Amino acid sequence: MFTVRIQSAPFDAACEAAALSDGRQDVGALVTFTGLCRADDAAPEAGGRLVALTLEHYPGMAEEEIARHVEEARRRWPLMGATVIHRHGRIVPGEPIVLVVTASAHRGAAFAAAEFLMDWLKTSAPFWKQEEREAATGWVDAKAADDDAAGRWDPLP
Amino acid sequence: MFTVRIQSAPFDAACEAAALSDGRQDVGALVTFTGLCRADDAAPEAGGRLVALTLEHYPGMAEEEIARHVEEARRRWPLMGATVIHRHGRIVPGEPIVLVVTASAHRGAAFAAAEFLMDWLKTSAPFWKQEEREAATGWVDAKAADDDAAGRWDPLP
Amino acid sequence: MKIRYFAWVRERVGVEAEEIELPAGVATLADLAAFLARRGENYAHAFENPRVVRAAIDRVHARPEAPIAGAREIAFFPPMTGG
Amino acid sequence: MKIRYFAWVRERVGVEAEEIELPAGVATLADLAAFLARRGENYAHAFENPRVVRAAIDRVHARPEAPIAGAREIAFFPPMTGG
Repeated sequence: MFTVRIQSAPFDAACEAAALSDGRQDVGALVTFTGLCRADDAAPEAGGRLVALTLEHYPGMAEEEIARHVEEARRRWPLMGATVIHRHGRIVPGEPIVLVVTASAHRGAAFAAAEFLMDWLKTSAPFWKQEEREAATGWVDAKAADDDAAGRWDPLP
Repeated sequence: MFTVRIQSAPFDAACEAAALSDGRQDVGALVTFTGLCRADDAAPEAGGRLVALTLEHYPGMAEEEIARHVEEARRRWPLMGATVIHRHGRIVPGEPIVLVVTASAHRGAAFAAAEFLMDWLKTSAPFWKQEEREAATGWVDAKAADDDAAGRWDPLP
Repeated sequence: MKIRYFAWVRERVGVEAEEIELPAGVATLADLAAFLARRGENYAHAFENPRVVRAAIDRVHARPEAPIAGAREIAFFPPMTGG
Repeated sequence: MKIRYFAWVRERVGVEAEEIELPAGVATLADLAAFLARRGENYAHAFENPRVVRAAIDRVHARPEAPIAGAREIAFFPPMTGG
């Protein structure tokens, strides 16, 4: 089962993970990654405490771009299922933003595929975070570290 | 919060993962690994279909050995929490055997720590799997691949 | 051709999407960005540093030198910050 | 000194644990394994390939050359297959 969803509502990570293994006897490894909105205290001159993130996305392309990377993950590793959910809209600290679940017979494939999907989500899924701080609002800059993380996956021939 | 438990009862992966992030605003990445008992169809001369695994462990040492690796993971990565649960006793295909949850500000640390803990669980936690097959019962052999996986973590100075 | 803008590119341009007629000589994404940048101060501001503006042709990431002939929808946006 | 056995080492020896008096000259885990292997066919079977039998001293993994003086509990077992 391979699922990609873009939604504003929160998701139930447990329920999504269970859906990939319940009733099956061939899944040996299930990896669940949840990315959450962190409270972060910037200096007052940098806007102060984070109040919320608002995620803008490119409807249509977001689903398609993530689905392309899920297909790529399936070419690279023997996956029995994967679920990717990315939220948009306003999200406050402590709330989940993104979920990646991968199911495989063995842990190596499940871990690698989950990291691969997260690295590509960060750099190529068309989402943009706007920070709402106590004293300022602004767009989050892309991180070179995320480009580096995505770059570690060599292209398949 | 850092927790190690050895138990015969099943665990609730969702509940354990939620316990590391609920009510907090500093966790940005939560990785949950669940290892499950897979049905596997050996040839009839190799015993046939797997009916169950029975896990024997070294009480006391199992907790201590896992706790030592949790401490080692904390030295290596900035973790905000980790939970390791390993079951013993009889487990049928489809049931969970082991759970590792790691919480950190960033995904790199959470993924690496979860993989590190799983690699070491496989090779150094004092558990032994006995297979109960339709036509035979026997102890599972240790895998060289697991030694290789654990060997990729260089010792810290 | 439909042009869409996202995040601060959208804020600077001031619209989410628009239909434009491509003039002759606008063959690539880079040509299109340069053409748009000459349409007014808001566009000039959005495209002031073309190196940081990314683009997609028909919902697929594309590089500045990609040809745009036949495209139905082109989008311009900052580097992605999802996940 | 308490000696414990696990998995197929336990099955072959036939007991889970026992108390033994260390004779003089038994200084390391390897010495102890060799001493036990001479106690009967069940022990000889359990330790027939000492390379594959692992050991812990007071619940910590230890190598064959580790000294055992002062240990309270020593365990012998096959390579671990948990996780």
